[in-house]
Amino acid sequence: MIDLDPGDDLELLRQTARSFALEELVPRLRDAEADRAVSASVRAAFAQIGLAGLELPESLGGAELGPLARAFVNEELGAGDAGAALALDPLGPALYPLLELGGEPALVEYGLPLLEEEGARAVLVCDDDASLEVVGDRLSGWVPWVPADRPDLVVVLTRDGALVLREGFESEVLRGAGLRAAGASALRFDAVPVAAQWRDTAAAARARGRARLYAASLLLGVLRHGAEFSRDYAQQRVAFGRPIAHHQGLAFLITDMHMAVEGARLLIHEAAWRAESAHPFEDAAASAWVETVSASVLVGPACVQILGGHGFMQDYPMEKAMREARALGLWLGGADAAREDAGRALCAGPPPVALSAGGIL
Amino acid sequence: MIDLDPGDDLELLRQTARSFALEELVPRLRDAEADRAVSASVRAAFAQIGLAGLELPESLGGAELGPLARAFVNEELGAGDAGAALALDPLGPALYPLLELGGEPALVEYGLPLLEEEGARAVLVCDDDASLEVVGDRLSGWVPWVPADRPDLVVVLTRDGALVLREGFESEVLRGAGLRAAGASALRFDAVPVAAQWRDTAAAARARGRARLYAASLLLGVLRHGAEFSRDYAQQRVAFGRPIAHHQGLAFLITDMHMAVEGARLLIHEAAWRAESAHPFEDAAASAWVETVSASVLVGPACVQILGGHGFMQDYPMEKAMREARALGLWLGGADAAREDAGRALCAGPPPVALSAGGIL
Amino acid sequence: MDFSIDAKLRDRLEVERAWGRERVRPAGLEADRQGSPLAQDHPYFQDFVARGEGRTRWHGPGSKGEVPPPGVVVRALLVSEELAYWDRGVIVASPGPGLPEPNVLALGTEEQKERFLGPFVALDRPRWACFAMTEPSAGSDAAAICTTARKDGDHWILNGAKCFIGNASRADWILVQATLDPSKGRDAQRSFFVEKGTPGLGGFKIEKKMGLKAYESTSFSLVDCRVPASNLLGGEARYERRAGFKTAMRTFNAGRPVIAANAVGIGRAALDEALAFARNADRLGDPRIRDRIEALARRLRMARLCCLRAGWLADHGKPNIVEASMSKALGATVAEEATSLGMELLGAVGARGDHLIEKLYRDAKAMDIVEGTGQIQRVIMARQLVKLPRS
Amino acid sequence: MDFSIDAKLRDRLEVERAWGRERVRPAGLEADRQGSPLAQDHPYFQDFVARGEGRTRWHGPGSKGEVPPPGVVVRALLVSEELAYWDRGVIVASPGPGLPEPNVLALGTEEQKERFLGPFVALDRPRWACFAMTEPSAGSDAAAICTTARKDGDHWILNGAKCFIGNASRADWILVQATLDPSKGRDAQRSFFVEKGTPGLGGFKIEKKMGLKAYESTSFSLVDCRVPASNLLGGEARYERRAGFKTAMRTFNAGRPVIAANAVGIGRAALDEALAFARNADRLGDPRIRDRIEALARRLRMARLCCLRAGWLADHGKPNIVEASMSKALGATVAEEATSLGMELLGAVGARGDHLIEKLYRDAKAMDIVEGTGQIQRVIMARQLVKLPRS
Repeated sequence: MIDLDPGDDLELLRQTARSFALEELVPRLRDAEADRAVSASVRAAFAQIGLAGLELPESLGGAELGPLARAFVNEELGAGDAGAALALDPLGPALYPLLELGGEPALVEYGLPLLEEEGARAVLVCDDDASLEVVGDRLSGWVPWVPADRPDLVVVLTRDGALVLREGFESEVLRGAGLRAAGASALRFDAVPVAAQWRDTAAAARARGRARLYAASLLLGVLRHGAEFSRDYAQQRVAFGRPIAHHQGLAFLITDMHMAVEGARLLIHEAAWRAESAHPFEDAAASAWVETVSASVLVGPACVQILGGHGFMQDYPMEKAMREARALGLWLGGADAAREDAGRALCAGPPPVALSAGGIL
Repeated sequence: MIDLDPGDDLELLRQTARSFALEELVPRLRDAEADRAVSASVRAAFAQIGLAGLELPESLGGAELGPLARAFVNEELGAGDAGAALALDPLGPALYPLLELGGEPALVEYGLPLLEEEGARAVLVCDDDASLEVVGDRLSGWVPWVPADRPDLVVVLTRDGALVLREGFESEVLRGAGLRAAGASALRFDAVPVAAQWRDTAAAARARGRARLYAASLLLGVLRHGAEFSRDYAQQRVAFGRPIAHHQGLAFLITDMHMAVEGARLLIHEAAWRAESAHPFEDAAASAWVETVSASVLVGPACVQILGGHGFMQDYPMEKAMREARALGLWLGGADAAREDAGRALCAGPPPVALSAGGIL
Repeated sequence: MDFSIDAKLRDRLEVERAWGRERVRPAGLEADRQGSPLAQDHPYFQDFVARGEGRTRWHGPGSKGEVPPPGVVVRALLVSEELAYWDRGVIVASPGPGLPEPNVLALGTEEQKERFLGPFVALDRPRWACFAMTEPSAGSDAAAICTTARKDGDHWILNGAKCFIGNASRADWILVQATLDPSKGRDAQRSFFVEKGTPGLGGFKIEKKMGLKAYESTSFSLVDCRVPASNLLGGEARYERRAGFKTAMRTFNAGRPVIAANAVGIGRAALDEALAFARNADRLGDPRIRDRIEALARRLRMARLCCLRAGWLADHGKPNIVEASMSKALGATVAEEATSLGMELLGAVGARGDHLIEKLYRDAKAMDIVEGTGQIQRVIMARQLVKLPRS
Repeated sequence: MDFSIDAKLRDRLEVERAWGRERVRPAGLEADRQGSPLAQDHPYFQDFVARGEGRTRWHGPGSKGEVPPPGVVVRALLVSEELAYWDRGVIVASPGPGLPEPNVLALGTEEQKERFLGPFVALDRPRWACFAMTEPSAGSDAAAICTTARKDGDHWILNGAKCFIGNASRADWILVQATLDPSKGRDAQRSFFVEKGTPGLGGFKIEKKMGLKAYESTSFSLVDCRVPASNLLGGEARYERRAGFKTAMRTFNAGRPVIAANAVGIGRAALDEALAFARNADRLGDPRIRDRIEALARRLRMARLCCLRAGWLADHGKPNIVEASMSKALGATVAEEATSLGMELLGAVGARGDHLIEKLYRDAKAMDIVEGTGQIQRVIMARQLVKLPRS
């Protein structure tokens, strides 16, 4: 029966991630952005608290936690520094196609080597973003952006499967609109050899759903930080004789930002719970991602606006939050692809939000 | 060069229409709604001030005024009682296909007879709303709603032409969601003889554009009334120690409603000016209609909300404004068909809002 | 964390769904067509009572009402959503001790419970009771009511006017909120039982509404209306005890999530109708339509989750002021979006005035108004979130 | 009514368009790439001056500046929109007497015009001037500035800090707003010319911004900065005459429509780029894309009309307070919509950080902030529309 208490384990995990974000990521925001990387000390701290293997199988030395744990951790890391969070996670959402389609052997062969190499990165490419063509066992095409400088492994997720590239691709390093701590590059494939390939439409949809939850919870963290930072600011900053938060118009905007963040979180948690409970979750994950991106369209610019001129300057973190939010929302096919997936599923199926006889929400 | 002064003639026309609306329509709002008709005395008053032949050619005894005059008059009548405004205009936007495609002879043959018959009504049917099929010189099909009880003449506007039906169709009288003073019915055509038919894609597009401006300006009037009535109320009504309009949150909502109305009016006037000046105006008219319908989605419910419980009750006119606004927005293909037309045109043409070398805005 | 509902609730929802489909919606459509509330002797009410509904939770002397089982609020919200899906107006019209019951259970004397809830234990016929707070010039600002109560010997004399009071003209008794001194705000307010037929209680006027026509929203007046001293809710002793004490700040709210649940129900009905319409009209191939369906389903789901969160917090005795207001603000907004967008999707069919979505569009707007508009909810939230002063 | 523009303006716009395409946009992209303002000796500025721009409207003793021809505001707005289309940052960076000029023309003594505008008559080199109002703790609330001015013999001594001041470090002089008494609000405020190199003027820090990087937004401090008494704008006599009189309520505003016009220009650029991108990517067959293009074009058109209306009213000496604020609120909103939606339409390409729309997205946000956010504009409008009290 419905119970919104995360329980002790998730709560502890959240606190751990939050402390790490506040102590290690936040103080180095602008450094990581300038360096396009996180420092070795931050990496070490991250490894020490055990978040690095969050979703890896226990058999491979991981904590084997699921989508809810990921959602909790990513929100906290995103609230600290979303770019750094990506830089710290060698596999990122590329983990999901490996696990869902290739299983543990694929993870061992393609994933684990990256974990052992300092700063190595895999990237997930969704076919929505890219122009790709497979001929035989070779892939050609172009990916306009991945949030990594010169990735070491490329996992391509299509509607009916996934494939892995280990070498032979060219990276063009880009400035990046946001998430610069993670790096940014475009990829070009010129008949690159495909290292492995799997076909499984259902597993591909699961991998995509989990990747969307990964992105959504990271974005949620960015938005929460924007909403909370600007709210705190508005309670300190005085204009026209009182804290600006006490002008009702601004108070309402702050309220709306709060609602946007809270609403998106509920959708993310529900979808993650579904995934964790082996219920169908792909459409719920798509919708959670769409809603979080929608929330970012409000929260990103509003948190800058509340700080006025200060919001526009790099002395405060709100301009970064606005850029980060917009860039994250374009990741993994963005909201449009998710809207399309969720819309098709809803229109095909039974009434979409009934309290179904299946017994779950 | 840009000049937003309407000039003396339009200003006088506006004042005339406004006085009529305030003196004749507003006091009888609920009566007209219950009667599904305007009274003979109101008809007489309307005839007397000369608004009945507003756009008819002078040769046929009309004032031969153009789209700007229509926009000004319709806004005022819509602010009084949009349903009554329709009831008072025997031809309504059915005038436009007759004029644009059939010319004066068509108007004489099909339009004038209605002007001589007390309470006769023509209706315009856009193909977006209806399922219609012409076989030979017979029309079959179904129109879910027209804002008239048992119309006397049906003018059907398609993408490539227009046709006229004088007899043989069945009307099923409906309750109507709004605009009840005009009546409401569904029409069924069972191999009804087509009295006249014209093909001219450009003229059909002009007729559609003018019809959209007709509807948009009527809707604008409804919205203006809703915004102004609720604003006046909010300045009178006291809660928590002051007029509710002086709580900043509500003041901002009132401001937003004002902006929505003013913005829509500017688009309507510009499009009407284009039409009047023989510039291309069809896309501008479509966009003006879309914007006005969008404004109604804000203003209709908000004007009810500002009155709280009173807004929901028929003792005040806001619930009627909300229903009227929603019903009007569904007329003539609604916003979706206009969005489609405008979008296609914009995507086909040169950059859409440049200050073009053509020299008009 | 758990987002599932158990078999017991599932079964209950199935039962309510069948009842809703067979009885609630037809009754709602009938009332809407006739443009006035369902008559008191409408068979729906008879059958509602025969079904075992409309009774009090109070079970005789000493009872404080059934002890709520754990999770009762969440369960009630989901049932309430399901019933509102079929017709929210009919639900409000349904007989029972209704809105005032919780107050009577919490504050009433034993004698008052016996006298006023007693007839609702084993119903001989459909009976109504109602609570009268709102006045023509005091809606959201409940501190501003000006119906007065003046002590005169062993009676109270009430004078004032109330409006938008659900089921007032058919109620056996009305719990009337009045003030001993309008200048003193909430502290001077008291509730009084006023029985049907009491001299001075009259001027009933059933409002003509835009929607939710199945129940009566009624205005009435109290002109030198005398009620016995024993009709003061809680008795005088209670207020003497309390004198000088501020009532504890309430940290949770149960009413707003109910409205939110109703709104979600209305929105769901609109979504289902819109989807059915689009499917019949073969328009699901249009990405515009699919995007709208997706948006509504997503936002309804979100509104429902917000509502359940507010209820879950209440179930666990945790503060839910922000969450309750958020659920209400969001639910009402989403219901409006769903019905308005449903109308747009119907196109000209929506303007006919005979499609369910058109009725839902008129009904839904009330969800924004009752228990405080979105503006009021934001004020409540902002007091918590940024310590917005009470002006 | 007339919505056309005449041949003269059309020709002027063509000229500006060519200049914009060839010089303004490349300069803006260059500054954005380098992440810092264009250097003072950038060829763009040389050529700008060589083009005859950057000069004062003051034409020697007795002149009050060119007499504005009728329609000057509307014309200026359309030119401003066109230039902002190419790069709003570069426009702000451009040399000239800029923001303070109108104040100097309106309030300055003949001696002050000669001294401070004289060098801008026949330019020997690019020259800048600037106006310094904003302070770290006073943005929209201009009455709250706390830079002080104290009379000391025949000098004024200024102390305080200013921030976000355009072109401050390169300006020949800065018109500094200071107060004689921070407790007395606007009435106690005066403007002072502070020339480059004046001792006590320093601590220039060029801010790192999200966008609009082509011009410098600079903070600086005034530490016991002495300026001659003759540097008080308007001279002391002016304030003695005014003593006891309230300045007339200003019924029109010319600054906000300019920002609105800039915003429309930025939005137009985003729309054109988005449309070009969608066309190249062969995505115009998708109704979602077309709907977005339609929405942006429609709303940009509306924002432009609002802006022109505010300007037209000013041209005709009619009150335009509501319309000016509306144009600003709407223009900034539409620019944000256009650039944000443009980013969404680009998809992953938007995240690369090398597409013009990405730059426009960062630039556009400033349009909401300068001259007061949308919140402030609504306050200004509400004072007129519902007599919202001043706090």
